[in-house]
Amino acid sequence: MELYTPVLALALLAALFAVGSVIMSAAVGPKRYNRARLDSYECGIDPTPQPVGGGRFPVKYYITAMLFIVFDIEIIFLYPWAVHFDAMKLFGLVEMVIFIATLFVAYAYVWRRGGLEWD
Amino acid sequence: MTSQLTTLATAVAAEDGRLSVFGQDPWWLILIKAVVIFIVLVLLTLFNIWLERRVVARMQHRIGPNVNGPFGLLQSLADGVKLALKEDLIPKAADKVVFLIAPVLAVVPAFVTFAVIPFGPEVGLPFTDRTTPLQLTDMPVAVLFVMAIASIGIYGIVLGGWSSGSTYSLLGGLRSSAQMISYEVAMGLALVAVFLYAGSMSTSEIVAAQNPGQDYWFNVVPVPTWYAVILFPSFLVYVIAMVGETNRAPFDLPEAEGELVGGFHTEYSSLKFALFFLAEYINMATVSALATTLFLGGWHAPWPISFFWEGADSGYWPVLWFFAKMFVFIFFFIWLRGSLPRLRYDQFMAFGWKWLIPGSLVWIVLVASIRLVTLEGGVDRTYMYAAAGIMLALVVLLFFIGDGEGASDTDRGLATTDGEHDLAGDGVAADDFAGGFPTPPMPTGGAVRGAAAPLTFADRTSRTVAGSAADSTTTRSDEEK
Amino acid sequence: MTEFVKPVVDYFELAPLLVVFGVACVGVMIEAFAPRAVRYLAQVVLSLVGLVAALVFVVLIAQDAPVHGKGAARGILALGGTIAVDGPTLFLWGLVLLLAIAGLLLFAERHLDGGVSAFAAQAAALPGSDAEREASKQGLDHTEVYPLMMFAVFGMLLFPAANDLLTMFVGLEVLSLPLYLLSGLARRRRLLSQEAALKYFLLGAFSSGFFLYGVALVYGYAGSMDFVAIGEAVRNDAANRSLLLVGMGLLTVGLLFKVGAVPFHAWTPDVYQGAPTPVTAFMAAGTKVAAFGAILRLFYVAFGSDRWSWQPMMWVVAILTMVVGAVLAVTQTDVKRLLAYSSVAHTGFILTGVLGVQATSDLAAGEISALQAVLFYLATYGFATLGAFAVVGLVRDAGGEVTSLDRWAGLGKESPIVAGVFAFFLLAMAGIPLTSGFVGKLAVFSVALAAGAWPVVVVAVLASAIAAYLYIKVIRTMYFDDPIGDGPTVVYPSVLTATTIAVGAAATLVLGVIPGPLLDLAGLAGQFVR
Amino acid sequence: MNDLPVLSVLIAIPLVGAILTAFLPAGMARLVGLGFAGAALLWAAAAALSSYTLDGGMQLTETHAWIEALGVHYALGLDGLGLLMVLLTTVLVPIVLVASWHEADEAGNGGSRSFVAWVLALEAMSLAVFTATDVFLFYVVFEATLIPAYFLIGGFGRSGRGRAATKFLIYQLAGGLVMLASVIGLYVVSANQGNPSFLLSDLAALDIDPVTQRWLFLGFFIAFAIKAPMFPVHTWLADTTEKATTGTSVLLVCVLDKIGTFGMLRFCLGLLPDASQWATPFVVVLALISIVYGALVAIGQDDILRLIGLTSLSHFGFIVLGIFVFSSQGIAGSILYMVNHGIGTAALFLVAGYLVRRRGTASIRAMAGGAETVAPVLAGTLLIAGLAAAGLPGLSPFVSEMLVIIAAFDHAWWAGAVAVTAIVLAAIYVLWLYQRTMTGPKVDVAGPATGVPSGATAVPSGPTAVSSGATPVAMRDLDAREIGTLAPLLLALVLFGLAPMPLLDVINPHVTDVMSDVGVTDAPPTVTGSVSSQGGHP
Amino acid sequence: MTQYVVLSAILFTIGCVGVLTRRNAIVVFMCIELMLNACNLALVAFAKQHGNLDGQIAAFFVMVVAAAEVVIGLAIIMTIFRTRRSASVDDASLLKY
Repeated sequence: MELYTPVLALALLAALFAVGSVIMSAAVGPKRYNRARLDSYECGIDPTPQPVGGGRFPVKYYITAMLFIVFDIEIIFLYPWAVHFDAMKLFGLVEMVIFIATLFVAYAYVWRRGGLEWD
Repeated sequence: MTSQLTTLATAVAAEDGRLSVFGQDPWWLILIKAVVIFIVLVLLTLFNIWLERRVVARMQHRIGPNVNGPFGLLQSLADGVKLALKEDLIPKAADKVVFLIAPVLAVVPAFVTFAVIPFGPEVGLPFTDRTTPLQLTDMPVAVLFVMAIASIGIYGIVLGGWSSGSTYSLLGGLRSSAQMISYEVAMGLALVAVFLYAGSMSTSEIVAAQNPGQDYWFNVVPVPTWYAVILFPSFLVYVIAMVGETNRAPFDLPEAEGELVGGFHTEYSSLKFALFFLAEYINMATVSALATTLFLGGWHAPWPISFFWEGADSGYWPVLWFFAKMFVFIFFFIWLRGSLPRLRYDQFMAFGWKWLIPGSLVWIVLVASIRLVTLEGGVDRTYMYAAAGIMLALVVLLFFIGDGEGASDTDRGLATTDGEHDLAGDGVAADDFAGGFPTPPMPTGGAVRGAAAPLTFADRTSRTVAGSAADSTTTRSDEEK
Repeated sequence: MTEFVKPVVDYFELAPLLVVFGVACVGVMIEAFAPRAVRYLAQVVLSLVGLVAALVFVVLIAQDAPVHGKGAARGILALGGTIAVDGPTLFLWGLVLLLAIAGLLLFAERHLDGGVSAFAAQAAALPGSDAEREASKQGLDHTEVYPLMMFAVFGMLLFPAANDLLTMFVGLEVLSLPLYLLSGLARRRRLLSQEAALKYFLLGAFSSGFFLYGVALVYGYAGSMDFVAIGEAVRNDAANRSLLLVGMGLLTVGLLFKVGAVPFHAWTPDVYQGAPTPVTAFMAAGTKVAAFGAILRLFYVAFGSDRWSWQPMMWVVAILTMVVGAVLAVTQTDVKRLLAYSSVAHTGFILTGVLGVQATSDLAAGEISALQAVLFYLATYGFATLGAFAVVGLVRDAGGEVTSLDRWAGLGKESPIVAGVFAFFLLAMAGIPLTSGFVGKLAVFSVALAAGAWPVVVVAVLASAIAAYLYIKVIRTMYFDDPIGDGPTVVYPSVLTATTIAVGAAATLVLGVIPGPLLDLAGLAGQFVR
Repeated sequence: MNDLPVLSVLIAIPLVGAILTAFLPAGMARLVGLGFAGAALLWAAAAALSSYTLDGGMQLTETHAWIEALGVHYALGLDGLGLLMVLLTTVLVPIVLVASWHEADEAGNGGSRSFVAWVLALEAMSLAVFTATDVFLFYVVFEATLIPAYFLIGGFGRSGRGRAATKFLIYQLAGGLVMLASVIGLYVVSANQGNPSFLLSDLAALDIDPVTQRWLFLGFFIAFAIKAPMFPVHTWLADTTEKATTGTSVLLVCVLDKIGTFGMLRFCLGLLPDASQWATPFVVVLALISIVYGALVAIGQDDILRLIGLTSLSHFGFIVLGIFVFSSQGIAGSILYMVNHGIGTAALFLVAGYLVRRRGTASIRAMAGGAETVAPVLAGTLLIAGLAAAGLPGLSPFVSEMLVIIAAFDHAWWAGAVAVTAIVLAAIYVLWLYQRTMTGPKVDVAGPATGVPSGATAVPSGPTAVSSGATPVAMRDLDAREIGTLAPLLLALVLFGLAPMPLLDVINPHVTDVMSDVGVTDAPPTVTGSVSSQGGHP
Repeated sequence: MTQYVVLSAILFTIGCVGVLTRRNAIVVFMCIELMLNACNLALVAFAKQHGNLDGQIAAFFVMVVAAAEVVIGLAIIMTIFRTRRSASVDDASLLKY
């Protein structure tokens, strides 16, 4: 555990700094009310109204996120494998090749079905 | 599978012993280290900003900031002060709390990641008899830790973009998060090879693994031991990924001024903006430092210094080498920005997903096989062939896919509903201009958000740009499913 | 650093699993690369071949399953004890694969709905939107369902074979996730279908959460995921039992949800009704078989020596399930819902068999064992259900399938064959002699009674009486009531569905008249390897 | 004994017939069906005469393993009781077929083809029931009889038969399931004693502790009480007989219901004697209630078919009573009663059926009498059959009734006393029925006579009108076919009335077997004086 | 160790209650994920306690499964959402008897 306490210290420090500056910016900066300035910026014309909780956005991002999850999980498995590859030798290699190949199936599917296209 | 992993994990647990030098510091030492790192990072940022402006200016035959302080070194500090005195705006469309938290979320991880970066070897503290490594801390999964913390930073950006309640911010936030995660995958894959060779995920050990008892060809030329050399492809991928990860040019699409004004921090002002700025530059430093650690032998003195001067790797000198190497990367960042145009978003994503990731996957397999061969001189051939065969298959498959993209893909049957997508769809890999470069496709109906009507503002091209990206992606993906 | 021991992978014993999984992956590749025109055929053929091959492997393995250790168990513990390929496993594998083949035929059926399958033309297109109309005009459909189904089958194979909690959990998910998707892909009544998918998914994930926490607690109790080790720990009554009991309870919740036992049955009617009928048929049959296989293994191998703490719970659940299922089924007016509730009731009956376990020493020579009875019942139930749903798929009108019961009135006059077959399946479910259902009921009741669970048996008898009333009501509606208004027409199916129905009916009849061979087979399956 | 599987063949004949007729055109179906029924009758008779010997016990046994895993056997056997039942069945089926030659064709009915097929199926199943010596097999066929019966009731007869059929099936299934519990119970007991089996012979060898015995007994008894309707659970009977065609009713009441009493003898007494004795008082009371209640309700009935149905409730009361008084006389009487009741009630149903078809209504009030002048034969047969039912000396039921009543007196005076009252009541309902339907002013035209006393009361009898399209045939006397169906029955009534000895010869050995099972010993059943005075003993 | 288990139990309960009380499908779903993570915590804690690593490996697999669940679940929820513009589980009420 004590390996992580320094991290905590640093994090605390950083947090203090960040929060402090957020507060400071609120405190120090001048306050001149101006309706236009409080509107969200759209090149000076009236902003189009936003639905509550942000508008809807392209499904594309969702798909990207999905892919990210899949590959990130793969990485989770790759790391320990890599660290101890020397111990597992051939078996490890074969297993991982199979694993990656399996993953490629899904990957190829997504690719062919245009899951990776942005237009 | 299970039992296999069991042994792995036990091994991981067993490693704690090897990091015995860490976690011995008393609280005050920890505090000192933390403060030092903190200050170093802040100063580094200020310096980097200045450096960037100077270098870019020089590349563009300008002078750059030279008024405040010697060589204008204090310019960025002045900017900071100015920002602090700016009015602090919170748009009324914004989600107040999140809007305030977002910058904090962005900054804190940026700082924290530096906790595991080794600046140097174990050194004796002045005025005391205790020795301590020049590194805040280290852990068996240090690099994983870096990745994890770094990805927390993404929250800051997404939430910042979302909470601003403005379309630009939203799309900017989404874009940047999308590209960050995309390139994080590539980066993660690039690291695998390193772990494979180092046999550890702790930064200090990786550094150590890169600098065994150095031996030389003809007693002069060092046998390459840096992973940048022996794992060059990984290094390449990592460098590319790190640029994408930090949203730097040529991958700075989130704040693509032409499309998105300022991207996710469009609505931010004053110090909150400064925080995002800070975070970005610290991330830059972080990835550079990480690159140094993982690929350039960390704090070890580079050849020929190490050849001529034995003491180069002892005492506080290594800090010098470390920062020297780090600034190489930072300069590289600046250089890129100064010289390269910005990519188009689809090209950018396609590059990440269609080349970096599969490429590095194949590379991993390759490396593993090579490693295997080196480990046991004579391996059972048949297995080698099997592995090679599968690997080859993957490669072939990869290129087949790549080609199949341009060729008539049957699935375009879906897209035939409107030929334009057809073009755009195929165009990506085949030729980059089929989509109608540089103007993105016009809106094809479908809602951007909520039940809002299709956007038909003839006079507001910039809106339609932002909108059209949304439109077409929505409708397209609908068809794809 | 501990030395790495290379696990043994018994490729031969695992062949069925590998084949099915491989087929699924290849199926995905087909989706990716094959032109749309050939996909349907390719998928169907591939899946069929794969399933048959797997079945062949199962038979081969069964041919020379070694005697494991001492005693009745035959088979091996593959992959370092994570997967048990023993008699019961093989039996269940065979059963699941058979059901899967029959289900596949239903999936492939394209004759009923004017040349398109029962699956959505484009799942992503909004119901009623232009995109959807466009898609269905082009006659698109989702051939992805075949790989999905294959994955589900893979899960169904893995689930009952899992010999440690982790593998079982993975099997559970692999089995569930594709089904969540599949149940949302109906071509007609898409809102209903999507809703079914949502409910199934949310509740399913919820229950798997329970299961997982149960895994954690039992692991905390026994210090191992392995059933055998857990069994040991339970036998010598290791650490504090509270962990064990709570964990056992949570595991039970997760599993009972999968089999749709009261009080975790809420999803059953909705999903069965909303899902595309082929999926419903496949799911109703396959999931139950797999899940009960898992229940048997978990409770007999891991918790077998602690019968006294779970049997009472099972008593209550079984009684509740039978009564609630039967009573609610009576009130239904929709055929699919009705079958759903009756399947709940059947879950109760099977549970009656499950709790009829006794130590082998208590069994007289040649007396039927609980395992045997449950395996047999699963077989009978699976085929009857599959067939019944297949028949439901035939009764249609312009708007797709007609499932409201009152519109089935007079079906017997209009198309006596179909109505007759359906009636036959219903009689089987009611447990009328000379149908498989009867022998199944007899078997499970007798084991339960032998284990001294006479109250459960009494309730079971009453419940079957109620259920019988229900089925007879349906039969009467079909035969003795006059059709009201424009009755539905019976679409005569292609050979695919016809085969499925025929197989179901044949199995139901044969198992009813000469159940001996199958019962012996189930008996031959012997015990679980420990 | 020849190794020809006599009984299997006996069962197979009608079964094959059923399957065959199901695919034949209607006209042929009838003839073929009749042929098969006749064949079955001949085969049964031949078997009885050739290979059945009068020395008790199971004969003509066949035993084949069916489901080893459950210790189930396909085992058949014939004892005295079974023989009589088989003969009764095989006799009645052809008669029924002939009797309802045209009925099945009437509009709204399933057509004669399916009628014949179902009837034959029913016959096959019933034969199997009477010859099964494996409890599992027994249960299977016991339940299997329900399916043909269900379709016979639901498919043919008067409006509202659907409900009647369902009611019938529910009752029977419920009973069956309760019995299933007991069957399983038997199996488990046998398993616990080391030899899991369903064979009657094995089960009889078990020694079951009293408590278990009582539970098992309860299961069996409830099932059989529903089957042979007894007081609390009889309600399905009247509805069924009212709605179904008379042919169906005959098969139901005269064959199927016998399974109930048959089962009581074979299982309750045979396997669970102690429990049976334990339950005796209870059962006897129920039986008495059935006797009186059935008779009383019968008197009040307006629908003639309902009436007959209820009379047999009373009769079954007698049978059960006889069985549960545990004396040779009683049991012998009961068995005899089963045969006689089969014959007599069949005749009664058939006559009534003919009458109803002529009148176009089953409502006695609507018939408004006056038939005897027009149709003397019909009237005569009705009278004979009715008096038989009432137990007139000289007609066979009298003998059995006497035996039972005497046995009842031996058992307990009050039982006998109550039973005797039934005779009086029976006389009342029979004679009153006759008077109301036959005597009175001549009625020449069909349908409800003009000038019905209180025509308003005729209205409620509307629903009981003959099913759609059956325009009442003109009021004429019985034709040859109808007489042909009745003649053998009436003949039998008279014959066995005068000389019951042949039957008793078959019965007695069986009775001694039963008694030995039960463990009660008394004087071997002597035919009571009244019978011998009929010249029974040569 | 126990405090970790207790914590995980608390988290699990929170998630459970959330599932039962919240109406927004997404939130329900998040609660389910919370439950899964609670399980992970418990698994890892027990792994530490027993000194073997089955628990940690299980945690790995659970992560994978959770990811798969996320992917599929979001897909389903999104379909419904796009159809009826609401993620409330109460609105999904076509299926009743």
